[in-house]
Amino acid sequence: MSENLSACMMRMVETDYALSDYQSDIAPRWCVGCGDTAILTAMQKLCRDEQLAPEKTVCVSGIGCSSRLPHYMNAYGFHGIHGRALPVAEGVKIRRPDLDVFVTTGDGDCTSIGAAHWIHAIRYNMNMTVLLHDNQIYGLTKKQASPTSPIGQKSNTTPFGSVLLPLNPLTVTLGVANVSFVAQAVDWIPDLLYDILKKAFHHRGLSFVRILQRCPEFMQHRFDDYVRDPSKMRILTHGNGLRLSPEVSRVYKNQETHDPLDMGRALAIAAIADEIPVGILYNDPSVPCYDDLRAGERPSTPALVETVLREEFDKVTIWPDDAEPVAAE
Amino acid sequence: MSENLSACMMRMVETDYALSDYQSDIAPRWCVGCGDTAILTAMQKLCRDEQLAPEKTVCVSGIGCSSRLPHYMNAYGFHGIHGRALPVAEGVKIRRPDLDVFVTTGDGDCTSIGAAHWIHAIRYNMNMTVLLHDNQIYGLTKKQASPTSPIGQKSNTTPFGSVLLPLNPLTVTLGVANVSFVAQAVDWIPDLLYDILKKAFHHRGLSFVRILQRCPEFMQHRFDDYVRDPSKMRILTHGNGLRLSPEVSRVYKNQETHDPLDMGRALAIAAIADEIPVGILYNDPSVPCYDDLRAGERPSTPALVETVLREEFDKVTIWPDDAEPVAAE
Amino acid sequence: MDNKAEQAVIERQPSKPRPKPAVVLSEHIVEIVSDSGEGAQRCGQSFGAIAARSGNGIWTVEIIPAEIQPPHRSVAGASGNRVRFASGPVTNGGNEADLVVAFNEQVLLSRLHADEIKPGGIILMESKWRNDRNAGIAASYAQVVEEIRTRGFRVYEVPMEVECLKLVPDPRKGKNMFVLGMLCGIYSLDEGLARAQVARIFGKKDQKIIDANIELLDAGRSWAETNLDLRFTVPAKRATEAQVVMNGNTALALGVVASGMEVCAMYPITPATSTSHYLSNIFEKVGCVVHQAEDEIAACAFAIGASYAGKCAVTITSGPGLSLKQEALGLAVMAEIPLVVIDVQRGGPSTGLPTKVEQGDLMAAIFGGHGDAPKVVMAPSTIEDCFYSVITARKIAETFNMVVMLLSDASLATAQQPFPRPSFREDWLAPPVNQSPVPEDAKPYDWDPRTGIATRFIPGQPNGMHCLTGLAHDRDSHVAYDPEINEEGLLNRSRKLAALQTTLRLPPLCGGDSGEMLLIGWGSTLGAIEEAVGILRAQGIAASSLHLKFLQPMASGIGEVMKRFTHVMSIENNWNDPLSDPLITPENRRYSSLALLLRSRYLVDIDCWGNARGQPLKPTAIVAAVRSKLGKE
Amino acid sequence: MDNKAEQAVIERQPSKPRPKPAVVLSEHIVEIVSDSGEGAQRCGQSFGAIAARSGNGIWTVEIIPAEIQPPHRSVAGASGNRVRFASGPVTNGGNEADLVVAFNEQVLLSRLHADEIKPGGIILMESKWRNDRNAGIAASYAQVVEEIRTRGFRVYEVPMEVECLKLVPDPRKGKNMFVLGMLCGIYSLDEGLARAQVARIFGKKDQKIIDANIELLDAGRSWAETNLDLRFTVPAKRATEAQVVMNGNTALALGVVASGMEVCAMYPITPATSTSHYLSNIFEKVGCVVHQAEDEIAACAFAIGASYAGKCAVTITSGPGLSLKQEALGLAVMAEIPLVVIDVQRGGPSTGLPTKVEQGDLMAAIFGGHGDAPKVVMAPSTIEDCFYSVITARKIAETFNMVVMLLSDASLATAQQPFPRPSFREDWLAPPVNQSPVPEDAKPYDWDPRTGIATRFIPGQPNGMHCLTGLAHDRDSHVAYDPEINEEGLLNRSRKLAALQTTLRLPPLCGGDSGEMLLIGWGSTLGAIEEAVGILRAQGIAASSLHLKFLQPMASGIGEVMKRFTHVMSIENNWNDPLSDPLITPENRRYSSLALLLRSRYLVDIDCWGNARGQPLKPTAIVAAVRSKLGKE
Ligand SMILES: Cc1ncc(C[n+]2csc(CCOP(=O)(O)OP(=O)(O)O)c2C)c(N)n1
Ligand SMILES: Cc1ncc(C[n+]2csc(CCOP(=O)(O)OP(=O)(O)O)c2C)c(N)n1
Ligand code: SF4
Ligand code: SF4
Ligand SMILES: [Mg+2]
Ligand SMILES: [Mg+2]
Repeated sequence: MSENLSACMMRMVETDYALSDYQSDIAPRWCVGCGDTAILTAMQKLCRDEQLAPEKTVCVSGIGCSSRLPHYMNAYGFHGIHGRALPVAEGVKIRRPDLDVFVTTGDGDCTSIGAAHWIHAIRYNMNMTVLLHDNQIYGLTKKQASPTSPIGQKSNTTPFGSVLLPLNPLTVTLGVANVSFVAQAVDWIPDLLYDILKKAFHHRGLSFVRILQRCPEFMQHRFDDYVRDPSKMRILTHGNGLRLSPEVSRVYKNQETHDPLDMGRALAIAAIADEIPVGILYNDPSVPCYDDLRAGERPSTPALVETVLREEFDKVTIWPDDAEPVAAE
Repeated sequence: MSENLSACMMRMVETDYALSDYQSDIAPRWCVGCGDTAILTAMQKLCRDEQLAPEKTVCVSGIGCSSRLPHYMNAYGFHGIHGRALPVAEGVKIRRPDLDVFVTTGDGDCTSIGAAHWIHAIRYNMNMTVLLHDNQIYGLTKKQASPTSPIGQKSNTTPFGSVLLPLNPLTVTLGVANVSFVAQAVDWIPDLLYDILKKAFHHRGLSFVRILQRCPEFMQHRFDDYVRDPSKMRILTHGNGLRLSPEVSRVYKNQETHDPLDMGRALAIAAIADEIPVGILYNDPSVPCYDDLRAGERPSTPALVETVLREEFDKVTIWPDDAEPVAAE
Repeated sequence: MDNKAEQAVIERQPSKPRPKPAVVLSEHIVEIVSDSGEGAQRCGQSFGAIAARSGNGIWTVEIIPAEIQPPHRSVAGASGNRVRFASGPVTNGGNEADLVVAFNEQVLLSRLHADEIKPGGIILMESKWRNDRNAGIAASYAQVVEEIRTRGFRVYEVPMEVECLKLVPDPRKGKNMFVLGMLCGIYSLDEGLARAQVARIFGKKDQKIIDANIELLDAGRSWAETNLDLRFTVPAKRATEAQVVMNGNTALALGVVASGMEVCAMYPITPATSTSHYLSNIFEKVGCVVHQAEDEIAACAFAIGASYAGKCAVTITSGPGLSLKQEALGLAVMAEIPLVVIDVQRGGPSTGLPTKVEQGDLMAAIFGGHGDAPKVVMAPSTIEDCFYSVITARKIAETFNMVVMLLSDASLATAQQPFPRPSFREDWLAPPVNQSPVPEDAKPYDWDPRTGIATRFIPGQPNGMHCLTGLAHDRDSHVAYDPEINEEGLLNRSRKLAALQTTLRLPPLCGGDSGEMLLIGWGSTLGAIEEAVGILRAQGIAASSLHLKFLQPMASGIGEVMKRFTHVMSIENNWNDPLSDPLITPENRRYSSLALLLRSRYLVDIDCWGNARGQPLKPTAIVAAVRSKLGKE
Repeated sequence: MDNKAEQAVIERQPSKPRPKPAVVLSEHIVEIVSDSGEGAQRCGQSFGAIAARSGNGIWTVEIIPAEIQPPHRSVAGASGNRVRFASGPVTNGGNEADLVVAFNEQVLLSRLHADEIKPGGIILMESKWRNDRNAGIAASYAQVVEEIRTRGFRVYEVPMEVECLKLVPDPRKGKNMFVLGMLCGIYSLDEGLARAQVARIFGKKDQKIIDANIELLDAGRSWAETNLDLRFTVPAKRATEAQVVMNGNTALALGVVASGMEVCAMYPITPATSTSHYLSNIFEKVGCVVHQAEDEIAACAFAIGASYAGKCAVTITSGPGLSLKQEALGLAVMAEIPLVVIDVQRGGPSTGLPTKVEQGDLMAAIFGGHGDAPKVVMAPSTIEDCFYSVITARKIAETFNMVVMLLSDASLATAQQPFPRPSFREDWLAPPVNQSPVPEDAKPYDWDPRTGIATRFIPGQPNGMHCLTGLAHDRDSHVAYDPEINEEGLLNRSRKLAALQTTLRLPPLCGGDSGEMLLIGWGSTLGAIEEAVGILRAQGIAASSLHLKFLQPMASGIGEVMKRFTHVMSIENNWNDPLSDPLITPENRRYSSLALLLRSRYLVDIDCWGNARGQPLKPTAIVAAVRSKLGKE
């Protein structure tokens, strides 16, 4: 602990990044009141508090309002194509353990076009922090229903209301083998959002954080009831999970002590329909990470390449004198 | 009941299809001992017993050994492209409620390249029967690990053994909103396979049946322990679910009475690792089907089209005399 | 629309004396630009509608901000409309604007930067910024006004909000109606029509709102008549037939309905999506379904499934979606499943310019899939064409069991233009799904040895059971790897294109039958090219143009036409390497798509001109390119 | 390999008297075909290896059954190997086979149907079927033998199993070694080398197995020497340099290792996958990783991510996978991320002919994505080329920050050919990832105004922070929709192709510098085309050939070369419409891919010949096509 602290102190002394060091020179282009802003702020605070070197931080996204986030971070950003943020992030990480990788993805980006990658990213459990900005609508393309849209949601493609129950990203994620960290946050409780992101960041493996995000442009009033009535938020606490500040605890009295290793209860919490659970649903730090498993014993060097090529060529070489060299030449 | 029976009798009298009526003129090209054969047989028996008109039966598949099944059925077959069997089947069904649609898909086809479609097919809950031939390997392309391959599985792409825990198709499926029918069968207990398929067929909605399927070519001995030792199979029974014949009951003594509406227990059963649960894990007949919800109130007719076009044109018409007709002309 | 409200408005029409005589113009281009959300779009659309109802030819172009929620007062945030209206028909957005109304100086700058305003043109500016409390804003405004005056524009400062405040508490909201009134005054448009239009806009709201907006409208008109020395009239002639006014995406959606297709499977993407939006509103009424799939691949597969089951289907997308569908399209080609694919092109590559126009997908439409996958590729070139092309596409798809791609683009998507109101014909629709028994000895791929066409069997048809496959297959649809069988399949699939080709007729030339310069184009550039031809001919240059509707196969006779011209040049809204670049040589130059195709087919040294700047091509730019090519700059 | 075992074998070599003198041949083509699982593949490969080790030039071709588990004794199930071996180097699989060993008459029929056996050729048949208990089988066998005798083939019936039964209990298992011995006897191949080969095959098994197989080998040889009047020798000359023998997919895999790429992301697909299989076995040893992704799109995105992070990556696929990757490839083009894409082409469209050759993906490689997405496209034409091309591709990708597509095919994939053993050079490898600080004022897209190349910033480089995007962007990588900025990006991305183009040299012609006929090809057809040129020239026809390695951009000078020939024709293993078809006219004909590209670029009336029959083109077929074109049939 004290060792960690001093290491941390050293880094702080060395670099001492301020919040503004994580703000790019582009002003965010989100609508007034958009929940993405709070998420961006929480991320920047996290980077500052963790004193992450901007050049070692990579934010990967797909396409959508939320996926614009990397443009507003002073870090390496990869604003890719719709639905493919996760495989890109996996590629970034696979041979660059030195980089901290964040993934920002929308509900359409992640659970619709990107659904296969989402399932498999959970299973790979690579070391990265995934933020699902779930505004339950397609924002950027101007209001089409997403898989997480509430039933009856009117939109441009469902003018008479969407007909299906919404997909629950939490229950699906919890059903995937190797799932190691699943949490839920909301954009309108910034303290908890921050705390959850921090836990997610410190988790080794893929931390999946679904963030209920307000979209005043297309989903006005969607979360008003919850914003107004703190008792509709069920806060999950635990010694190994979130620990609430007295202020938060005072406002959000609907609390449940939940052991993040209890998968059964996590599934039950994930399925709660009338309240919004906030906190860490599941956290198993023992699940192995694909990037560790595939790290390889040794780094690639020219000498290694030469040796392996020689070995392989040896197997198929016809030597001029038919005297195959027994040992390496 | 008796009405049903007499309707059924009538159909039998009218058509009276024999097993051979569901066999195409192409001899199956699977390896000796391949579990796909048992699945084909069960399907053909089901068709015979249900006296399905071959011309009203459509078998849709993707690509893989298992996906060859439609070629061997005397029915309409759609052997499409890798991973896309489900959306094709949805398209077939959306305006053809008169067709019985079966989907045959492999573990790679369904849970790897097709994973997004799988998740969403469960959510759409369209009226069709989905058979996941899970041999835990890529058969057709000659032995690459699939998402469901056991950990440590050696294959051509994992020569040192696969490193991840296998994906469990059952837990993922159960986590998807609108899931309505989930069962597991094994190719080596044909009676149960048949019974489960029958239940699946009679379920209104998407019935998802994962079938553990032996691939002697590339996964020799994978299920030997289970085939040899019936006690390793946990058979799920229930008044509303499977009812076992005395013969089956005698051999498979490891039974559990499981209410298919109990999602919590279904999830727990799905997660069992040391035994193979066989039977209906979940069955909620009340979940609405997308094809019903989108059926439309009336069929498309030329008159309807004409009316709607007129209405739409009326909104944007500039009449020569500026006298917009108030009623239809 | 509430007809009662509209009626009431027309009755209340006061009988003011007509203002002094106006300058008569044959056409004018008006732009209204504001921040996103200030209503310039609606103002422009309404102005266009009033002009159209007056009997003017119109073409409206949306000015779309690049961002969802761009910052206020930003160059990137300019939102609005261009209205080109004329005495005769209008076929494109034209050249630079003659008159611009700008709600702030930043959005004006966006139009200036893009060279969209005619030198010496008229600019009407909201003047409130001059006294803005924020000194920076006030200075910026003053500086821009100063600068554009110096550059020779005729600037009028209009106290829009000040005037509106006299009537409504929130002037930002009513401003656009004030401007509409102002424009109606300037262009002498009929007051009754203008008020009826306002009533139409707010038809669903209560009468108070309508009244308030009509007051604003009237105020704008009076203000203009009192304070501006601008009085124009663009004489109009009411069409003798009923006309409909809509944009290209609406026309496509109505075309889908009219074609008798029953299933549309899509995934949202700009600029295609508004077609599906429109369709979603009406398709269920005719018993049909718009399915928003989980992604473009699923959408394509879904449409294929529906079409396989006898309900010909359409999938609608834009560039990135087209790329994703390539594999599934190959299946439809191989298995010979009819399918209509609408691609509303946008700027590429990758995510590119989502809201901007480009004709960048022609090669991907023809050559995008692996292996030999012949598809029919057509392109509508007017709004009317968007409507009818879908009907044709469905017919070709089902006659030839082929994939038919329809290439529209972001320009057609949002442009509005009147065209004769179509009158419904039952033969537009697909026949009912064939469920009759298949003859005993028939085969699912009984390719006609001449045309390559086979009669497909549809699920439900007794005796027709077979297994369709994307693998090489014989006439029984059995998987087969024999060289002959593979070749037979390839030949028959390719033959169908040739069979269709023999039925195509070359569109008539615009201009003369021979001459100095032949321009060849396709798709949305029709109007601009033909207008350029007109200008060139007026300038004494023997230019003509040929506009292709079918890009694959192409009607025969193009070679013959080309021979009659000294020069041939394709005009396309897509990329070509500039020969002016030091590294670009005639040998390594990358040509525009159609130019490449025609060069290969006819071995004629066809040049190409055009660009991929996210904007429609302008007639004058085409004229300049032709003159430069002919050395007559 | 167990060297001890091999040693032992060589010592036990008996010194029999040499058989009577053999007919000297310059080359022969031998095929061994059996049911899948009967070992003909191994027999053929071993025969090829022995010939190669003797110093013969060889080219082996796998005969792959169409189905995973085809029925026994079926035409579709023929599995085996063709070995073409010669005194000099061999560059392709050649024409018809001179000698075929068939394990049953059905697999023989498959070769006869495909016209793969020379008229009058030698056929060695397993004779056991003549007396099969199943009368149908016996009759079928007798009938086929009768028929082929009548057709003039020289048929020898060989009691293979009967002879093997004398030595082993399960003759089906040992038969292939018996046949190998027989062939070594017929072709006078060295006994020692043959035995060493057997020892090599079974090196990991115990000595008993090796001994048993050597007995079978010897038995085969004796049987042939005693019972057959066939004695040939194809004189061999041992190479003076070390040679390696491998197939194209192995060469690609070793090329990936040698290129210094550290990440290969793939999804299994035939015929590409065996490259990844080979790589999976060795890549971890050099600290690298093969990632089997959930699908092709993820594989491509994963490779893009890795490459973005500084570890240049490769993604390997075949046709359907290429189609799926199109959207992601567009992103790499737009964002200028280096990427190597290997496409091992197979028969298309759709699932098509998964195991068979076709050069069907050239157009999709060049034009597949929406919008203007310039990529480099190259094609290896020999096994050796497969190895070195990957190294070149990686270098180009990283020098130009471009996508480089490498088009191999199913023919190269499984063909084996010796080539000089490469000696490792450190400069093949990628330099270490640059992590040095970026200069303060540098921009992530600081396009060089001449070449279009920018120095990219890699995560970890201080000061280099920026957000990469697939949207149109300026030099700062900021999203921008201005016409100028979009044009600037398009120009610079296109310029890079021109810059690369200026560095390319045209490969030397094969044949003469001018003449009657110039053949132009690309990829795996090199050997067949050059052989055809040799034959034509020997026949007095002034034919030459040019074989392109770079398909986009193309080296300059092709036009100059073409001018020196009366006729130009592309030879491609892909589809073109036959002019003989009643509906096909010169105007609607669909040309082979390279022909289309060259016609467009050079406006020369280039004809094309070739087909998409799932088989490599044969030299004699090319000869015939040329003669026909010249009216010299
Ligand atoms: C391949 C592809 N398909 C579709 C689109 C259009 N598109 C852009 S963002 C988006 C969905 C946005 O919704 P979501 O992911 O929920 O993000 P949000 O905007 O709500 O943050 C879509 C469909 C695209 N850019 N690329
Ligand atoms: C787009 C595409 N990618 C890859 C392939 C190659 N491929 C064919 S089947 C298959 C996987 C087969 O495994 P599975 O789905 O488990 O079916 P099985 O053969 O085991 O029944 C693959 C990768 C393909 N045909 N198309
Ligand atoms: S549309 Fe919604 S999600 Fe997008 S920026 Fe606006 S508020 Fe945010
Ligand atoms: S490879 Fe496996 S799955 Fe495929 S046919 Fe053979 S046994 Fe069945
Ligand atoms: Mg969203
Ligand atoms: Mg499988």
